[in-house]
Amino acid sequence: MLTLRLYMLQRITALVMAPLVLLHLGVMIYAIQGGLSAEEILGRTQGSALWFAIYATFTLSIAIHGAIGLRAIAAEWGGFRGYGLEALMWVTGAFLLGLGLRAVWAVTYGAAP
Amino acid sequence: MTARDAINRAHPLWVAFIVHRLSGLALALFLPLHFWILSLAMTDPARLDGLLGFTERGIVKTAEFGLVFLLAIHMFGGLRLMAPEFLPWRAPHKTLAAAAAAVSFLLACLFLMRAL
Amino acid sequence: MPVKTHQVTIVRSSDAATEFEVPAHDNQTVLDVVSWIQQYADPTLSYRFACRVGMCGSCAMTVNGVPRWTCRTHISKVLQDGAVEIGPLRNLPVVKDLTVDMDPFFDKWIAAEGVHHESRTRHDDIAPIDASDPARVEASAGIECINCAVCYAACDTVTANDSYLGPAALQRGWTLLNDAKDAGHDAILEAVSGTGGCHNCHSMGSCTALCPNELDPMSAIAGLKRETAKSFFKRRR
Amino acid sequence: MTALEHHDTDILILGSGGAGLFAALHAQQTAPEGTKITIAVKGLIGKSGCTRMVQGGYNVALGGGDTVERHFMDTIEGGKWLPNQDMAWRLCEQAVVRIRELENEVGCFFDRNPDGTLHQKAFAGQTADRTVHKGDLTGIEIINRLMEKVLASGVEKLQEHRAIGLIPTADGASLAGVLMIDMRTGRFRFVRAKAVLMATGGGPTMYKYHTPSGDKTMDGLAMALRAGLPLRDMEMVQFHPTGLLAGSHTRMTGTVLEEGLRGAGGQLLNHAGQRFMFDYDQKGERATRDVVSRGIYAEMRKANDPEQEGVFISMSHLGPENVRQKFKGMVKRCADSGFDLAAGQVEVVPTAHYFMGGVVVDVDTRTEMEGLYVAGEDAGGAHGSNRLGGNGVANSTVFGGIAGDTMGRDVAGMTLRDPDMTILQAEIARAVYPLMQKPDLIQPLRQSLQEVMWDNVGVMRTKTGMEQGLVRIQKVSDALMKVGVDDTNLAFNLTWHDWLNMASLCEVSEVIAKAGLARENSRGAHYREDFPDDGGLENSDYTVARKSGDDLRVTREPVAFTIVRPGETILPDGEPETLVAQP
Ligand SMILES: Cc1cc2nc3c(=O)[nH]c(=O)nc-3n(C[C@H](O)[C@H](O)[C@H](O)COP(=O)(O)OP(=O)(O)OC[C@H]3O[C@@H](n4cnc5c(N)ncnc54)[C@H](O)[C@@H]3O)c2cc1C
Ligand code: HEM
Ligand code: SF4
Ligand code: F3S
Ligand code: FES
Repeated sequence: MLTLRLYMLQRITALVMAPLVLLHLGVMIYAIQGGLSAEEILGRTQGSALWFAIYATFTLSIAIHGAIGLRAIAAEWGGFRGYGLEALMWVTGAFLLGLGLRAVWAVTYGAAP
Repeated sequence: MTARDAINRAHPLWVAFIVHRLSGLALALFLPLHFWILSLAMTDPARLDGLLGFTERGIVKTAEFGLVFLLAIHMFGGLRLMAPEFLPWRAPHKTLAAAAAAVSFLLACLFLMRAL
Repeated sequence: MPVKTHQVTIVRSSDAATEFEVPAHDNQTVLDVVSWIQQYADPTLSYRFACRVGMCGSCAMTVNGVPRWTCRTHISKVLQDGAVEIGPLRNLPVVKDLTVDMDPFFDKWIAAEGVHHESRTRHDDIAPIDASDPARVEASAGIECINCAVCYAACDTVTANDSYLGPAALQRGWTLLNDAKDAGHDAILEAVSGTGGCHNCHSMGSCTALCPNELDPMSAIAGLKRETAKSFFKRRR
Repeated sequence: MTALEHHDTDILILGSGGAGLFAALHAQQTAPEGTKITIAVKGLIGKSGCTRMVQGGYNVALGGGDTVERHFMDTIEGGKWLPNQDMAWRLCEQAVVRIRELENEVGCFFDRNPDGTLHQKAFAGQTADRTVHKGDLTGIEIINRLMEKVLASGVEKLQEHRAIGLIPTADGASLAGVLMIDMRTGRFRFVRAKAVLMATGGGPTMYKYHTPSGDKTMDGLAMALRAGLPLRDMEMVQFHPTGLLAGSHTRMTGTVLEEGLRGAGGQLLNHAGQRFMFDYDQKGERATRDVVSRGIYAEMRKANDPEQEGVFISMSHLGPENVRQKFKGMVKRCADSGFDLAAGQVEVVPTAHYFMGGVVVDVDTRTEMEGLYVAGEDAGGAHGSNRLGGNGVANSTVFGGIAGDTMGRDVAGMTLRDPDMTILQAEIARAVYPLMQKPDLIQPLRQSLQEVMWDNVGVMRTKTGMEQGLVRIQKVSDALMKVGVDDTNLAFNLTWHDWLNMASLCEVSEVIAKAGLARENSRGAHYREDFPDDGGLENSDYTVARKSGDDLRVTREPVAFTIVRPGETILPDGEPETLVAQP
């Protein structure tokens, strides 16, 4: 049930995410050596406007991309149509965005010291 | 559609589609969890540490290997999908699909090796 | 009397017999097997064919789960342990037994603007066209489609999404979009960008893998996605 | 079971081949606003019939030295001076418009020369490179594009509706409507219309080997015969020399191996593995269809080998790779059926291909019955005794368009008429007759009829043979009347339709044999071993068959040389005999 607009949004967000995923994976592969710790993660991200910007963009993209993706699956495999389908997309989008931004905030500015 | 019908009809690109869809679905389901864990940094740093400590354990490592693999395969799968959509040539789809799978697998292995 | 037989299961819409033993022959297509059953074993069996040589596209059925032209499929190609199961084409309403109503398929063909948009009349000369021009090559790639709906039956997106126009109709749109004589550029892009449009295609590739004519609707659809994407930015300036 | 549904329309078109679809488009262009147009067809719109199966192409004189006059002369000479010259002229002249219409308005794309102009080639029997084509799948391109136009135009569709009877008005002067069976439900439907085009496409499928599509069984001509209309040239059945021979149990048998194979140098080999065509004609395998068909038939008769009936076509000396490349579609088709055309040999046999005979019409497709128009392969006259390759689809599209125009104009002054109820009831009774008999197999009867026609009224004919044929046809008809069809479920009941097909084929077979007996000379497709001469071109006459009650009568009418007389030409002085480069 994709129209041109949703399709474009999904592709654009995918393209935005591609380098971010690589970055993210790179950091993970680098960081994972010797195990992960909260301290280590936070040490990298805390208070960094750059990390905030990167991860906020990432999160926004995920929310849009994921919601549109789930919409397609819900329509094709779940038989959703009409308002139910629209509602589902918006709710999942909002949920992903909310949870995601909260996490980004947590590791940048919001962490408990 | 019976399982036999699906098997008779299956072919590499169709499998690539299923893998892409399932990996996307799995990512969408996993991410909220991932986000929640990271938010613990704000609310309960000790628990975050505890959970991250799990990475030392086999299952968690395998699970993470799986997730990286999912992300990688979904991304390369997605890129290989978009290539013929945005580039003006008749793409060697099967080769692209195979390459995407291979690169993802490599990446995930790298991740695993580093994690060990 | 030939001694060898095939075990044939027919997926019926009526509650008539479904299992048949059909005498085997050297030169025998799936259509011949179906015809034999109707002519000699069960006179009520319904199926459709016309040309018998892969030109009309009216004999497609599901053979062991796979959509195929039955008139051009040698029975030996589909037998599994001497048995075969034949049913109606997927994704279209069954009329009776092995015949389906192809109207939805053609309605979508027209809905995709799969019809020539005139730019000249019978009083004009025929346009000189360079057959090796890249756009013409692209148009010619899908032109031999016989609208058999095999690709339509193969596509799981069609199964899952009743408004999806499907590979054959979209391929026709792409062909026309590349046809220098066709004046329907905008109408086609509009038609393939709606709810059932090309953006629903997940590049599963079953259409291309199973098209008996070796056409490539998947790439045609990718072409439509590309052109609509371009128009998306243009329209937004 | 015999419930009858009624339906009204203004213009009713039977058949969706080149003739039917073009008629639908043209009728829309000429008919007054609001005219209701309906297409009824035995199969699916655009997917049934033979126009779709056209391989070689479409004859049209488009300059480069070629002229309408030259096309006309080839058509007359090819038809051995039997064509209705006004129709043949119309055909050649209008083909020029029709091809532009096909390209410019309908959206067909035909193969091009490197300079972008239409590519044209020459079929055997033509004196110019004239045949426009789309690879060797010309019919698919023409019908697909026409079908799209018609589907998009919003005409009313009655698909899988089989016409079974032309029902006149009580005074018998005009046509009231057409009785049909809605095949999907098995119900009868009577459709009244002001104007009806019959374009059901003939189709000589009463022969053991035949090329036309499975839905064509001469229904139109059988209906016309029962309606008392005159049919001309009914003895003229064209055989294509190379039909695939693969056994009686497969529908592939009889399907065409394309003409181009012989043109490219394909060799025909007899049972002894020897080439034989040069024994019959100096052009060898490249001779015209009728000559090659007779050559093959003669060889088959000589060998009289039940194990190996046909002869072989062999291409491998041209290099299998080369053949595979040049005849990709044909090689693949053979391979799908288990034959290796490129490297091996494929058994072939002459196969009934086209029916030159048909309803007598005027140049505007009108018949002697008001309200009934006939075009395409159902109409007689344009080809005489032989149809040139490429003139078939030109004929159906040209006259289909003319029929549409004519009906569109005529319909303004016409009203709906009421049927003769006794005839309507009689036609229904005819169709339900088998449902009251004890069910039995029909296919063996079809095979008997096909044997009879092949043996006695086929490629080469004699008086005794055809008389024997008539007796045998009668036997099959009688047997058919004793075979019933199970009536428990009439929805999409193919076996019932097989019976009705047989009824049409038997009726028309008798006419073919009688017309064949009436022509005591040999012209084009009609070859009498007992009268091998052409009987003098100046004295050309054509046969007209007509039925009244059970009485079938064949008369002979002189051909009117309205444009050119035998021995003359309308080409300017000094024109070369042929413009085709000789190999
Ligand atoms: C294999 C093959 C190759 C050919 N190649 C060439 C070629 O290269 N060049 C050329 O010029 N010609 C060729 N011909 C001949 C050409 O196809 C025909 O002359 C021409 O297409 C006939 O057109 P039509 O419209 O009269 O009939 P068709 O196209 O045959 O259409 C007849 C229509 O009538 C319908 N019909 C039949 N009975 C009934 C009924 N009872 N009620 C309702 N509808 C009915 C059928 O379903 C069909 O839709 C070829 C023919 C064949 C078989
Ligand atoms: C760089 C990263 C990514 C790329 C390049 C990418 C690309 C794509 C593309 C092209 C599609 C469309 C597939 C189709 O139409 O069939 C898609 C679908 C989808 N994506 Fe992503 N994606 C990425 C990351 C993600 C992430 C992080 C998620 C998690 C939320 C996600 C979830 C989904 C889902 C659920 C679908 C729908 C699957 C379907 O319709 O079959 N993707 N992705
Ligand atoms: S694209 Fe191929 S499979 Fe699909 S309708 Fe056309 S010929 Fe049939
Ligand atoms: S199978 Fe269906 S999903 Fe697209 S590539 Fe073909 S149309
Ligand atoms: S019968 Fe025409 S494609 Fe098979």
